[in-house]
Amino acid sequence: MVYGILRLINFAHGDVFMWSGLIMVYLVTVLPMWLSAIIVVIFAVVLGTTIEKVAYRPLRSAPRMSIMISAIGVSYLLQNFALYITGGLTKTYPSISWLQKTVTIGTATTKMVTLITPVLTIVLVVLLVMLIKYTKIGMAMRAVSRDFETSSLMGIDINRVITVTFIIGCGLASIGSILYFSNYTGINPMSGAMPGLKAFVAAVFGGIGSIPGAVVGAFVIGICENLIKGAGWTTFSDAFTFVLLIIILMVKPTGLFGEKNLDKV
Amino acid sequence: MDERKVVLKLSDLTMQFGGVVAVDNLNLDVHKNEIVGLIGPNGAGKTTAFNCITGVYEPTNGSIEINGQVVIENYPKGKMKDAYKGRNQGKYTKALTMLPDQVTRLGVARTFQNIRLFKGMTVLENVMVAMHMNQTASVFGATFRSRKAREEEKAMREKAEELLRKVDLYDNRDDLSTSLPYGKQRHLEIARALATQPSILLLDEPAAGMNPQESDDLMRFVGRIRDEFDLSILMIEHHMQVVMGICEHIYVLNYGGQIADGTPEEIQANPAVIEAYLGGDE
Amino acid sequence: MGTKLNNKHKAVLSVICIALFLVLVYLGDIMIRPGSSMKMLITVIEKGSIFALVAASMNLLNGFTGLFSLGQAGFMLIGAYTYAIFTIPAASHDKVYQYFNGGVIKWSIVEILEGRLGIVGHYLGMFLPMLLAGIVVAFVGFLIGIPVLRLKSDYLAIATLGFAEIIRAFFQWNTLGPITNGSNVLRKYTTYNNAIFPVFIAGICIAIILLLINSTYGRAFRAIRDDEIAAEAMGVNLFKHKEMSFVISSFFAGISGALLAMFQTTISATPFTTVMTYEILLIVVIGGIGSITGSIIGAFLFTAASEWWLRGLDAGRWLGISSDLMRPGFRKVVFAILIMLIVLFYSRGIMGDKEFSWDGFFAWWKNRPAAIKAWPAKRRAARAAKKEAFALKAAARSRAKQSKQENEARKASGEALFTPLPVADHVIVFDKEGK
Amino acid sequence: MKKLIAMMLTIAMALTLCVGCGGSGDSGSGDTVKIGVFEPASGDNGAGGKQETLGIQYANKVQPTVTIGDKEYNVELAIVDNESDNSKAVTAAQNLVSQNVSIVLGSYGSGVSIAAADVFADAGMPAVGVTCTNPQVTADCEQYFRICFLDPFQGTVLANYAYENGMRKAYCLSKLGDDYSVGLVNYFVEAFKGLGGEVVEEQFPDKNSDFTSYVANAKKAGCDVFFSPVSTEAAALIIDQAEAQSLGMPILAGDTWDSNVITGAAKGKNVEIVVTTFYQEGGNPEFDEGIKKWFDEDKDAKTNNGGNTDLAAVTAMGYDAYFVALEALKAAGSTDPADVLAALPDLQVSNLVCGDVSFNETGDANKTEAFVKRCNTETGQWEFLKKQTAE
Repeated sequence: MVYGILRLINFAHGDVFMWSGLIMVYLVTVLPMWLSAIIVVIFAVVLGTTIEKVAYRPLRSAPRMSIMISAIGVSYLLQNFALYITGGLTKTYPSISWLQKTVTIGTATTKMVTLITPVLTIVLVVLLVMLIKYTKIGMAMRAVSRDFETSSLMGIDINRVITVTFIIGCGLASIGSILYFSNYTGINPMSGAMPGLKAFVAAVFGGIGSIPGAVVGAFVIGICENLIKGAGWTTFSDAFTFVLLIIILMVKPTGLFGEKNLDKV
Repeated sequence: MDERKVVLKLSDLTMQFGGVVAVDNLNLDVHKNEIVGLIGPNGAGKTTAFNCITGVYEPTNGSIEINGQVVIENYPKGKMKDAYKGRNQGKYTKALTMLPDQVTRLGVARTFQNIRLFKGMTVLENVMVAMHMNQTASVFGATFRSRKAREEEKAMREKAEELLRKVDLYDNRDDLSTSLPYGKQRHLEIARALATQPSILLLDEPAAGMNPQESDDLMRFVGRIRDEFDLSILMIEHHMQVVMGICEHIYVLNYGGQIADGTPEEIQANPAVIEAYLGGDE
Repeated sequence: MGTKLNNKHKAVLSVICIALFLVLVYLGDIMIRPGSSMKMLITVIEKGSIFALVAASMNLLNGFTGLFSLGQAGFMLIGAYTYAIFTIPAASHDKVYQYFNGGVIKWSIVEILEGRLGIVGHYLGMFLPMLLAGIVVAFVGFLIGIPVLRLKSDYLAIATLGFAEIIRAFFQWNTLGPITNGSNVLRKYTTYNNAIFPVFIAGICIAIILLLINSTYGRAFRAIRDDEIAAEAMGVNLFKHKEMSFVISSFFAGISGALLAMFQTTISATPFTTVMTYEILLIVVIGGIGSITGSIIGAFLFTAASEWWLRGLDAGRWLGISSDLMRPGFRKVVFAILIMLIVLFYSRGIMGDKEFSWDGFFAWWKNRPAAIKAWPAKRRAARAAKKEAFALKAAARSRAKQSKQENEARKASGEALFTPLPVADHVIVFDKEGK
Repeated sequence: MKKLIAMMLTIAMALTLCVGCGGSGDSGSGDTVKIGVFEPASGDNGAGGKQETLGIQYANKVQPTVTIGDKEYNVELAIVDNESDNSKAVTAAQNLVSQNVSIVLGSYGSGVSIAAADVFADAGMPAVGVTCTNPQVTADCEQYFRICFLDPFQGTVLANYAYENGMRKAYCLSKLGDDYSVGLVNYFVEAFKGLGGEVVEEQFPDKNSDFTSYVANAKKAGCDVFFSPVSTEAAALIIDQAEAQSLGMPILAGDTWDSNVITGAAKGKNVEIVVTTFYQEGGNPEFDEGIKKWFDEDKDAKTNNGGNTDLAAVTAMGYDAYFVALEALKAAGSTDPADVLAALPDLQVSNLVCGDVSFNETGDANKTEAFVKRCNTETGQWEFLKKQTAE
């Protein structure tokens, strides 16, 4: 979503994801589980919007490269600040009982969370698509993602729309972090980098600007990666994600569902 | 009819985007040293025709001949085969396409409806970029300033300065192209097109946004460069006094269709044209 | 000195400065005792010059041709490995390739040439593999360019980033161990012994890049950056020129990879991650996108700041201030904040897109005192302008609110909001006077 | 506004420049001798590096002075972060050299130590490896010594332990690009095959977080031991997946797993973890209790130790390394690096926490056995198992 509207690769997204996990670890020692979960979502939203206000808004008219650098700078800052605060040691994510119960289906044993995540993702995505399609703010978002200047001429308050986008984007990221970290319970300041990059690869793979596309892209990449690992080519599992991306970009330059925009001469 | 050689010939040129036929079966000839006008209300498909000629778009059907040789030809393929709304389906069989820079190499230069100068470069550099395709030095030669490269560079610089003198932009040759006033930027774009040593010049609304005085000067300027550079010119223009004043032959497009063509006098009297422009009296 | 120097003067002046700098570096490296803290200056100059070269090569791509590529770390990796593989002395092959019984390539170019040509052979033995490194990377760049260069800016960035990751995984692959030593460290290859070597090589390469940019091909690249469609219409073959810029940039990235290998004396594939590409990108942006001199200054500043000046922050004592806040890791936090400040307030970078020129320098020097005197006045003017803009905005907002209320009132009283346009009954065609 | 920021930046830069070169001016009364601490404080091994530095800092608190020749010296630590990255390690090492330290204690992680070996060699600066176990660190570099055992030794010890406990098929998982885990797996495989065991080898890419397929592959291959000497952040994820998919075989690992991150991750999970390491809590009660008290007092130290007072072996080794350095300074009778370098080869240091230290001709420590310990998943503490030798 953020990329569709701002045309900005938000490198800091992975780190907001990591920070929500980290805050959860600290909160859970003091508060009950469900309360800390809510606070984590609020925290991610606040962090996301402050990043947008501080790092991206002043650069709205700057060349594309410096917005990109500002995103990298924020990601650099979040990672190093986490390293400085936590001393860099891997923290174990608090176990949310009903999420981490081991459950066996046929021969494979896995955690409950691996079953819940796909279901919850699809529900959230459906909600999101409905929001985009049928609400006023959704229409405003689509307008802004199509053309920046004209939508501001049409009286849409660009800043409000972008803030809402970040609220939704970071909110979903923190929910994602709860699911992700209860499956992989080790968190350290660097654990946000790879998920962030893969999320972007999935979005590009699925087609820029199309939310269902991003979800399908993510599923495809996730499944293929584990197939590759299962087939014994483990050394290349991460590299494989990029091979997949590059092949798709060659065949269909705007991703699976992205619409082809003909630049007018 | 005109006995001079046909340098540019469009036959049944059709361009369809999805369901919309932007250019519908356009047939147009430009003879040697002729100035041809292409007029029509906004959205009539004039610039789309230009983009087909210069290879930016692939036409859906029809062919384009430059100096008697068919360079671009296409017929409805794949999904377009049954979605095609234009005429003469099946008349064309070959699928010839050309990249814009190949078309320019054939001697067809163009300007743009909204000015597309190179923002980060000076006036002189803008013109010298257009000469890049004609110089023969390799990248190593150019980098290490081989004798041939240095000579070509000097020749390019002199020719560019001479061109700038023609459009009296010589004295601000080192200013950034964006710092020029609007009219001057139009002239610079024409000078840059001339730098590719074209034989055919496509002008896309050169007099747009100009007051009558400036468009008069432009009219005379186009006439002058036609003779001096032995050009044939195809021009899209809305200023009627420029079109009527200088064009020897005029084609009128409306909603992509070709509704009339002839000398300026014929066009002014042609009822279909008047109706298209001013709306018929119910 | 306000007069305009003609070109010959300027050329002489710059040659003198560069020569002076080179001599200083050469003497500095010999004379400074290892213990003294100025030795750090030499190390920073060495590393700075290497990163200046790779930043210039990335700037050639991003800043001058508008191709947004994030593959620089992958290219440096190939360059470093190509150089190292061919210059490990035959004797120490078994020690270096310990798990792959000495590796496949047992000889080293340096030794072969040194045997025949003595000292000249030694340096030739170092130049050849470095050139080979450049050529190998240029070839890989050529191959990668074919599929990748058709993509638009963000997709190109991600595709090249992807290729860099693939290259890194490829070089760490165990089955390739006999050649690349897999995940283990490559070391013991011949390196330079004086700091002048990387500075000199980097200087020559950057000079070549500058010559290229000011040539007709450089103009074609800049045309592609400014407006692809217009460039194509002016006869510039997009794919050929993009491919050329990509290959040349990869060539110089390969050379800088070889130089980095020499600087580090040991290389493994691990540090060549996307983080390194981001750092190079930071150098380019801090220096100024589209300015080679900017990249050079950016490289030296970046290396000095992160590796030397801010070191105190980790050790608890910096500029005399010592606080327990300065635990290990604090340096990187401060560095991240510094980068953010520079990008936010100085987004055009130090040099913007202007190159260093003597006229520019003298002009800047001449009116600097005037600029300082005028500074307070300028600040007051800026503050007044801001206050006024703020007032305007507030007025606009209140007017909008007020008109909204009026509409509400009018709607409440049942009046139609929009009055329909009057329909003209007669249209006069404005004909040209005096025809 | 922009001009103001720019002005501030340039002033800050200029100030640091002069301090940068005046760095060698030392404060404090009396003569001071500086010991370089060359450790990662960020990057992948940042956590381990910080714990090692803690050991050195604690030792400095316990013994802040040393008498060299006849004069009393204050010992000052010059800490430098090599960011566990070879390209940064060179500048970090050069920075230490230019702060004219007399001896360097370094580094957690063999890659950066090897990278710095040449810088120390050029400057004739003696360096003592604390926990880097890759043989290449000291191989043909006379300036580099080491107080811990080597990978070949540790690999053989692990193979002996596995074989003696009836394990015949080992699943070895190392991290792509990490020369420590690849090296240790190589030596383990060599020794284990030598004893007649069978081996399945796999590697995972850097920053990988999903180990489900590796655990599944190990079970599918029917192995009876899961050997993965990788860094702590990967270890925590492996333990978690092992429990989720009930791995059903013991996990064996080297010294990097000996940290409170592992006990925290394994607490309350049915996983069997056995680790070889340099030191086990309880080996020297007086030291254990002293350092735990210090953790409670010093808030920063506690955060760097991961927020609790469990003791990591690397901290104990850091503590020993500091005293080895003091002994070397005493034996050399001067703070000049060259003299210290001359004194090191025939140095004998006894009554240290992790056992006596003496160096062989290549500069490695003569170590005959390693501690083997098991993670008690109920209490979440390490339990001493036995001392395993390399025969």
